[in-house]
Amino acid sequence: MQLFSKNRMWRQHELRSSYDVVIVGAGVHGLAAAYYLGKKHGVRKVALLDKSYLGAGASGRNTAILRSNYRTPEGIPFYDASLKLYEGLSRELDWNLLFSQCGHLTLAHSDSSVTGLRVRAENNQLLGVNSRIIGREEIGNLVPSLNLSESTRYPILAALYHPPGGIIRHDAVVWGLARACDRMGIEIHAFTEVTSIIVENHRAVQVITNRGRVAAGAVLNATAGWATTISRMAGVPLPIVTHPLQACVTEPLKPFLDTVIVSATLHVYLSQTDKGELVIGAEIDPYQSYSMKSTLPTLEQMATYTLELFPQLHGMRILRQWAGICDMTPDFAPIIGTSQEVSNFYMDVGWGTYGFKAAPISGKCIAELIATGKPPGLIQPFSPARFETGNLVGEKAAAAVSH
Amino acid sequence: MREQVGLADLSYRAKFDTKTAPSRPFWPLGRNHFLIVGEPPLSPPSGATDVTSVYAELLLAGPSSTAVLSKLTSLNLSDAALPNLFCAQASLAHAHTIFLREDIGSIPGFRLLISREYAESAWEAIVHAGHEFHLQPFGLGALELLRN
Amino acid sequence: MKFRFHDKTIEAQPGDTVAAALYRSGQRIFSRSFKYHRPRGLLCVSGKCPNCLMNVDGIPNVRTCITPVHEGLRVKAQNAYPSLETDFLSVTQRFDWLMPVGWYYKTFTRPAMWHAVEPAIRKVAGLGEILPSGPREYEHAWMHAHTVVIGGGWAGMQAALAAAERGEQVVLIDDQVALGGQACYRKRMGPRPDAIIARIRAAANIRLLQNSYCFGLYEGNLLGVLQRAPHPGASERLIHLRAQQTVVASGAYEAPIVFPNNDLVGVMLSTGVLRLLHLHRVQAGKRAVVVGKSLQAGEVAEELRDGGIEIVAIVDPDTILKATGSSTVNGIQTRTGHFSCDLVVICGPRIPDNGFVAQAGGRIEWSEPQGAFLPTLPPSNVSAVGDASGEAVANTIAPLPTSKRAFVCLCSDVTSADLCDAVAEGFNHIETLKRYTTATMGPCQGRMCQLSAIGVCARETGRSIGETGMTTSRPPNPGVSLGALAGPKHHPLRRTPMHYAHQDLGVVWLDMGDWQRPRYYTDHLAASEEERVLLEYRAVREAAGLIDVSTLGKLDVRGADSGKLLDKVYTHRFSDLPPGRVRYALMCDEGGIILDDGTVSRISEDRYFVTTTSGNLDFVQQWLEWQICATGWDVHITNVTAGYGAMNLAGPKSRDTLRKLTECDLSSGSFPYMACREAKIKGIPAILLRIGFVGETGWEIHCPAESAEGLWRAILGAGHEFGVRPFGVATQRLLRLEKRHVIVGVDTDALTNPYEADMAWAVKLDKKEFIGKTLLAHAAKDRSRERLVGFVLQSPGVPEDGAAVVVDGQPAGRVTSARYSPAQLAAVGLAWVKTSLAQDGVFIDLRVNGELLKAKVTMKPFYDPEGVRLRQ
Amino acid sequence: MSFLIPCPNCGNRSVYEFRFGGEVQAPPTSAAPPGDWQKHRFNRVNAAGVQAEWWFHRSGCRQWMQAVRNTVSNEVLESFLPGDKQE
Repeated sequence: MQLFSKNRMWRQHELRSSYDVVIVGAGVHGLAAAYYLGKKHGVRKVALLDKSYLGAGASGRNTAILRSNYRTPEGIPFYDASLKLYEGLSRELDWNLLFSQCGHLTLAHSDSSVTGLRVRAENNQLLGVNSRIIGREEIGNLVPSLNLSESTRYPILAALYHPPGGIIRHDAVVWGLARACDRMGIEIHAFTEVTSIIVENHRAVQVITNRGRVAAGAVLNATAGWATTISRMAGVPLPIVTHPLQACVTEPLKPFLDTVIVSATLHVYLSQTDKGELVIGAEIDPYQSYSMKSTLPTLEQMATYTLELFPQLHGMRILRQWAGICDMTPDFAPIIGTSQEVSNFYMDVGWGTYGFKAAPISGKCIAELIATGKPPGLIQPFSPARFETGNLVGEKAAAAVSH
Repeated sequence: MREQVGLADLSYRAKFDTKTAPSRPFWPLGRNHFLIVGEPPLSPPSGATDVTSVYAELLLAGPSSTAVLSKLTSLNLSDAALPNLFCAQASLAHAHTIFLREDIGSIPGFRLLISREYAESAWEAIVHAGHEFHLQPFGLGALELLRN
Repeated sequence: MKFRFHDKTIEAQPGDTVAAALYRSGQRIFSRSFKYHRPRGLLCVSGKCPNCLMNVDGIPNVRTCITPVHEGLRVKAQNAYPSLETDFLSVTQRFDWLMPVGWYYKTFTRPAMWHAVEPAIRKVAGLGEILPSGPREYEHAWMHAHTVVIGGGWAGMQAALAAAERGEQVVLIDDQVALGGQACYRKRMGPRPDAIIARIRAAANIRLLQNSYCFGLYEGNLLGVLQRAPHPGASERLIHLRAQQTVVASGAYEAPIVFPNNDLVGVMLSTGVLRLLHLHRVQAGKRAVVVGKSLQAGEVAEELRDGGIEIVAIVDPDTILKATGSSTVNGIQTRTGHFSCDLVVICGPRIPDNGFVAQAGGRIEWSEPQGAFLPTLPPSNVSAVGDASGEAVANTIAPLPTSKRAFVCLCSDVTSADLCDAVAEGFNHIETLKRYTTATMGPCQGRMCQLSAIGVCARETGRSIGETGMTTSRPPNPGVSLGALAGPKHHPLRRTPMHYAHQDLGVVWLDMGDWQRPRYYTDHLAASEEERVLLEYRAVREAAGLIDVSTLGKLDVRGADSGKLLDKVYTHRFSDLPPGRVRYALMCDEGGIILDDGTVSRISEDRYFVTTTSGNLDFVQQWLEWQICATGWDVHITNVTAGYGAMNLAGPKSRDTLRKLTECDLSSGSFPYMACREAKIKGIPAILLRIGFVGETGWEIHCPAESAEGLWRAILGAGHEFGVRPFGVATQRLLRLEKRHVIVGVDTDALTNPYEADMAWAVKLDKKEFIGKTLLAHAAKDRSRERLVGFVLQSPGVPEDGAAVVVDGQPAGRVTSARYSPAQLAAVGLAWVKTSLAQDGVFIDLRVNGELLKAKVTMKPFYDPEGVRLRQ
Repeated sequence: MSFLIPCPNCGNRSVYEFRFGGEVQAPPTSAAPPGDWQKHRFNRVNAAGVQAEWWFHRSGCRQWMQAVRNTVSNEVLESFLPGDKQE
């Protein structure tokens, strides 16, 4: 029984001279791509390169919220497919990802945000995603601890309720996928930093790392925060600006909040972990930066908005605050596909603040693209070509908070 | 006020905003941006915009005025950073404010120009922050007394 | 002084903390551990470990060992049922074999099973509970200093005095009850440095922040400081302290030693025992075993003997086998024998508290001779002194025996065996080890466990401690309350000059950002929103209505290049606008996306008056300033929004009403539609714009803010005989919708261009150059995307804003605004549809309450399509 | 209240007082084809290192300025009003 086994999750390897596929970035996206390459397409001569320890980047820094109640006809089926893959992943990996489908509530504090939520509810329902607008009474039943007073500065008017949404243990996803990849013979190389990519005749032929150079049949950029840096090595420009995103966690409390709460007006999202800690997330920092230092004003904002929703928490202490860096695209939608300039350079980047939710489906789709050369329909709207025509995806029109 | 701190509404005073340095006393707000404030009637320099109605003017004066303000703004209000007759702009209780340091004799004084629609909200915030220092509102009469 | 501990009354002495008073009253168990519910007693007595967390006055997880007692305090234990002494859940420790490290990842991998057990796990996890508590006041403050010294011990005081003597403004932060650091509770170190304390207090340029702790050193040398009880009216104050130089003098704290049963009640850190003894005059036990290396342990033993505690033995950590006892310690088993005692005093490694240096970007490296992580390359504006820098720190790292009862992390019950197992599974990097085992992630923030966890990781991986390295130091540390971070509840409110006139009339407010606007008027009568809106609607269409539009952004634009600038930023042409005329103004970005709209009036040859939407004023002003800055043009923009009260009088009787108050000729002949004039109304100087957002004859009147309320009342008075009424935003939204007037941000979004919004008339592509021209010219030809159309619903009902347009069961657009139109006697609205459907007379399906209803597309206004009324 | 930007008018102020205007880039000429404008609109260097940027001092003097900043360390090397630099 695995409970009592002490088997190694993944092994260390020497870097080989060539791989069929070299994946830059061993976070959830790179791991998922490798997993599906191996599992669905039998491509196992794959190396995952990461400049730090496993899960050091956005995969271990996000607030682990899963949902599929997006706004656009492009976004909804994509995230819905992702959520469904997540639902089966604990079993598939034989590793409990602690996915708790506790429900997801997006609160509206103004008429215009109610309208925005209604657009989402309508499109969700038409596309078969369980999500609906609920009133104050039902909100009160779901979250009795929430401040539903009408005399606050921003009273809660309604909410978008999405029962299948919830939280998952983000690190467990990384470790579970890594173990599965390792068992298929896929190599994970931590502390292996890519320093340049050699392109010849519009093909990426070699990847140079701090541990030596490797030849590659295909290269996948699956980084977050460093997508422009890696793509630039292959001569591929990107419409991305990198911003920090911060979150914090309180000391453990007995359970008082069993759903995920997002407030679009107050730019804050909260959930309580099984350990009892309250995890609070903020909007992205308002300026470009690669710094992962947390800031006091953002912490104060998170506290202010949390207390608007749960004033009784005023004495709770924040234990940790951290930042990750997010690659923001102009339309708040990812860039998935083959680069225009380099034929075997693939991208699974530009995930902004919502990449974790999409890891399994984008891994699956990008694996299919790499293995077959054909992009699955689900990712076609997210191709890099859309920035040449200006045919952007409409997710940006949804509220500013995208968790 | 002489011992603690007081707050007055002097919004009636005339204010003009101009791009060219005027010949009379002014407060410099930035490169090519100047403010004239004074007792009405005040004739506007040519090309200036009358902003009398745009800004409310509150006067916070007294030995504790810096302590009160430091609960509401991140601006450095120390004598070294903002000496008498110097000005600065910053947020005060979340509203953009022009701070004019104008001491009354030896009593520190700050004239606060706040966009009119925020003024009531800012007044309330200052009074709240001033409780600890026994802040008192005062009128023009008291100001006259103080000057003499 | 007395306070309540559950149903007991506890006597406290002056200067007592809650924990000291409880200890004196005989309480020994202070908490139950997180996972196994093992009894835990006092350990550090300095607010650093997780052992004394209780609920105090409703607030959970309070460190009772540093919480001063005040009369009437209510204290309760947490995470123990039914009591601290008997906790049913302590049986879990018998099943610890079922819960090896990471057990939850390896079990319940079937979603249905996990779903079933998760609620039970949630219930037993967690620590404190929130209980009702009285209101608390939290404050914010900002401070600036040349030099900030963190820590009021010997080194900190020296540093503060030295800086003060250099003439610098100094702030000294100390979290203890008295200055002097260790000297306050280590009597053998010598007397309290009273002379230096007196000099600190006397120095004019040293500001002392006592009972305050620094919780983070942020970028730009910003220190987050929490001051407890700053004055009687506030419980906590968060100080944003900006320093030029920061001196970290936060000393060193003691950490436990790892051996089996090292968490028993009665096993305490030596500093904890001494603090109890000297700060609170409480003997932690009668017969003590001191565990430590000879010199250090000898000193502690001497000091305890001075305090009347019998020393049974001094034991070298290398020889310890385990502590004995069931819940409370009763002895120490060593290789040489068993020593009975009721107190075990641990002389643990002293950890330099230099996380702030790391937070500031300094490098922290392991020093083998000192047995500590020390700052090596602090940034130029941060330095460490005293014990924080490693001075006088010389640790010998005790062995870390692998045992299922040797606790490394007290917060989450992680043992040394757990850590070894995790490393064997591949979690061999300190960061992954931390995440997998949760060691260092509990309420102690790693203080008690980090060094031991690193030690185990190093040994198991065959690396040195230095190679293994530390986890990242992150603020806030110590933790800080949400209340203190949020600060005083202060929401700025923007009030229009007519605010109190509305209130007098009876009003339901609408929040628009910080602004408050009348949604509709109630006349103090209870009636539904629909009824009130209809009343106001009829007044405007049949007589006249008056609405407060003071929230419109207003910019005064002057200077030689004003026309040139407006031509560049708006899609229409303004340089040729004659004085006395108004033009609609649409602003796009370089991609041709609509940013804002408003009006531009030319008041005189050299002065334009520009209005923007209420929410976009700041953005528009910044956009204009940006163009000026980039071009160097001669334009002076003044935001005069607050300077003008603005109201719109509209309706067939508006001219009759206004005529009573002004000498200005209001006839269409001399004051036509889209003209502007400066005139006096009731003696008040005003700017009048003849425009028609709601589709009737009307004037938008701007007057000095201080006169606006008077003018508002005067117009309503003059119009009384004609049936003039005030109307609110809800009515305005209906009136404009009948005219198909678009509201930027409501009917458009971040992807909308003017062609899609059916506003091609507002774009002058023949203009030489303006922002967005190239891509707008491109968009003018591209009809592949969506269009904004009007619709009339063909059956009863009103679609809600946001309802879907459906084609073949798929989402194919959305309704942006819809209302019941008295003019059409049906619901009308605006909706985004595929371009192919954007033709008069086409039928579309709308989803109304889950049902599909037919609506007819129209590209013309629903009311007065030819625009006759507003020109009358 | 995080890192500081030296405002030429107001002195050192917290970055949170400013609005970030993005990296400084030259627009295409008005005659440039739509493709160039789309690239200008979307593509960014997004430098992980030193870059020139626009900032607007929202809570202070309310003027636009440029700053040269290291986006990894957030260190601001220089800041100026564009008019001053040209002289």
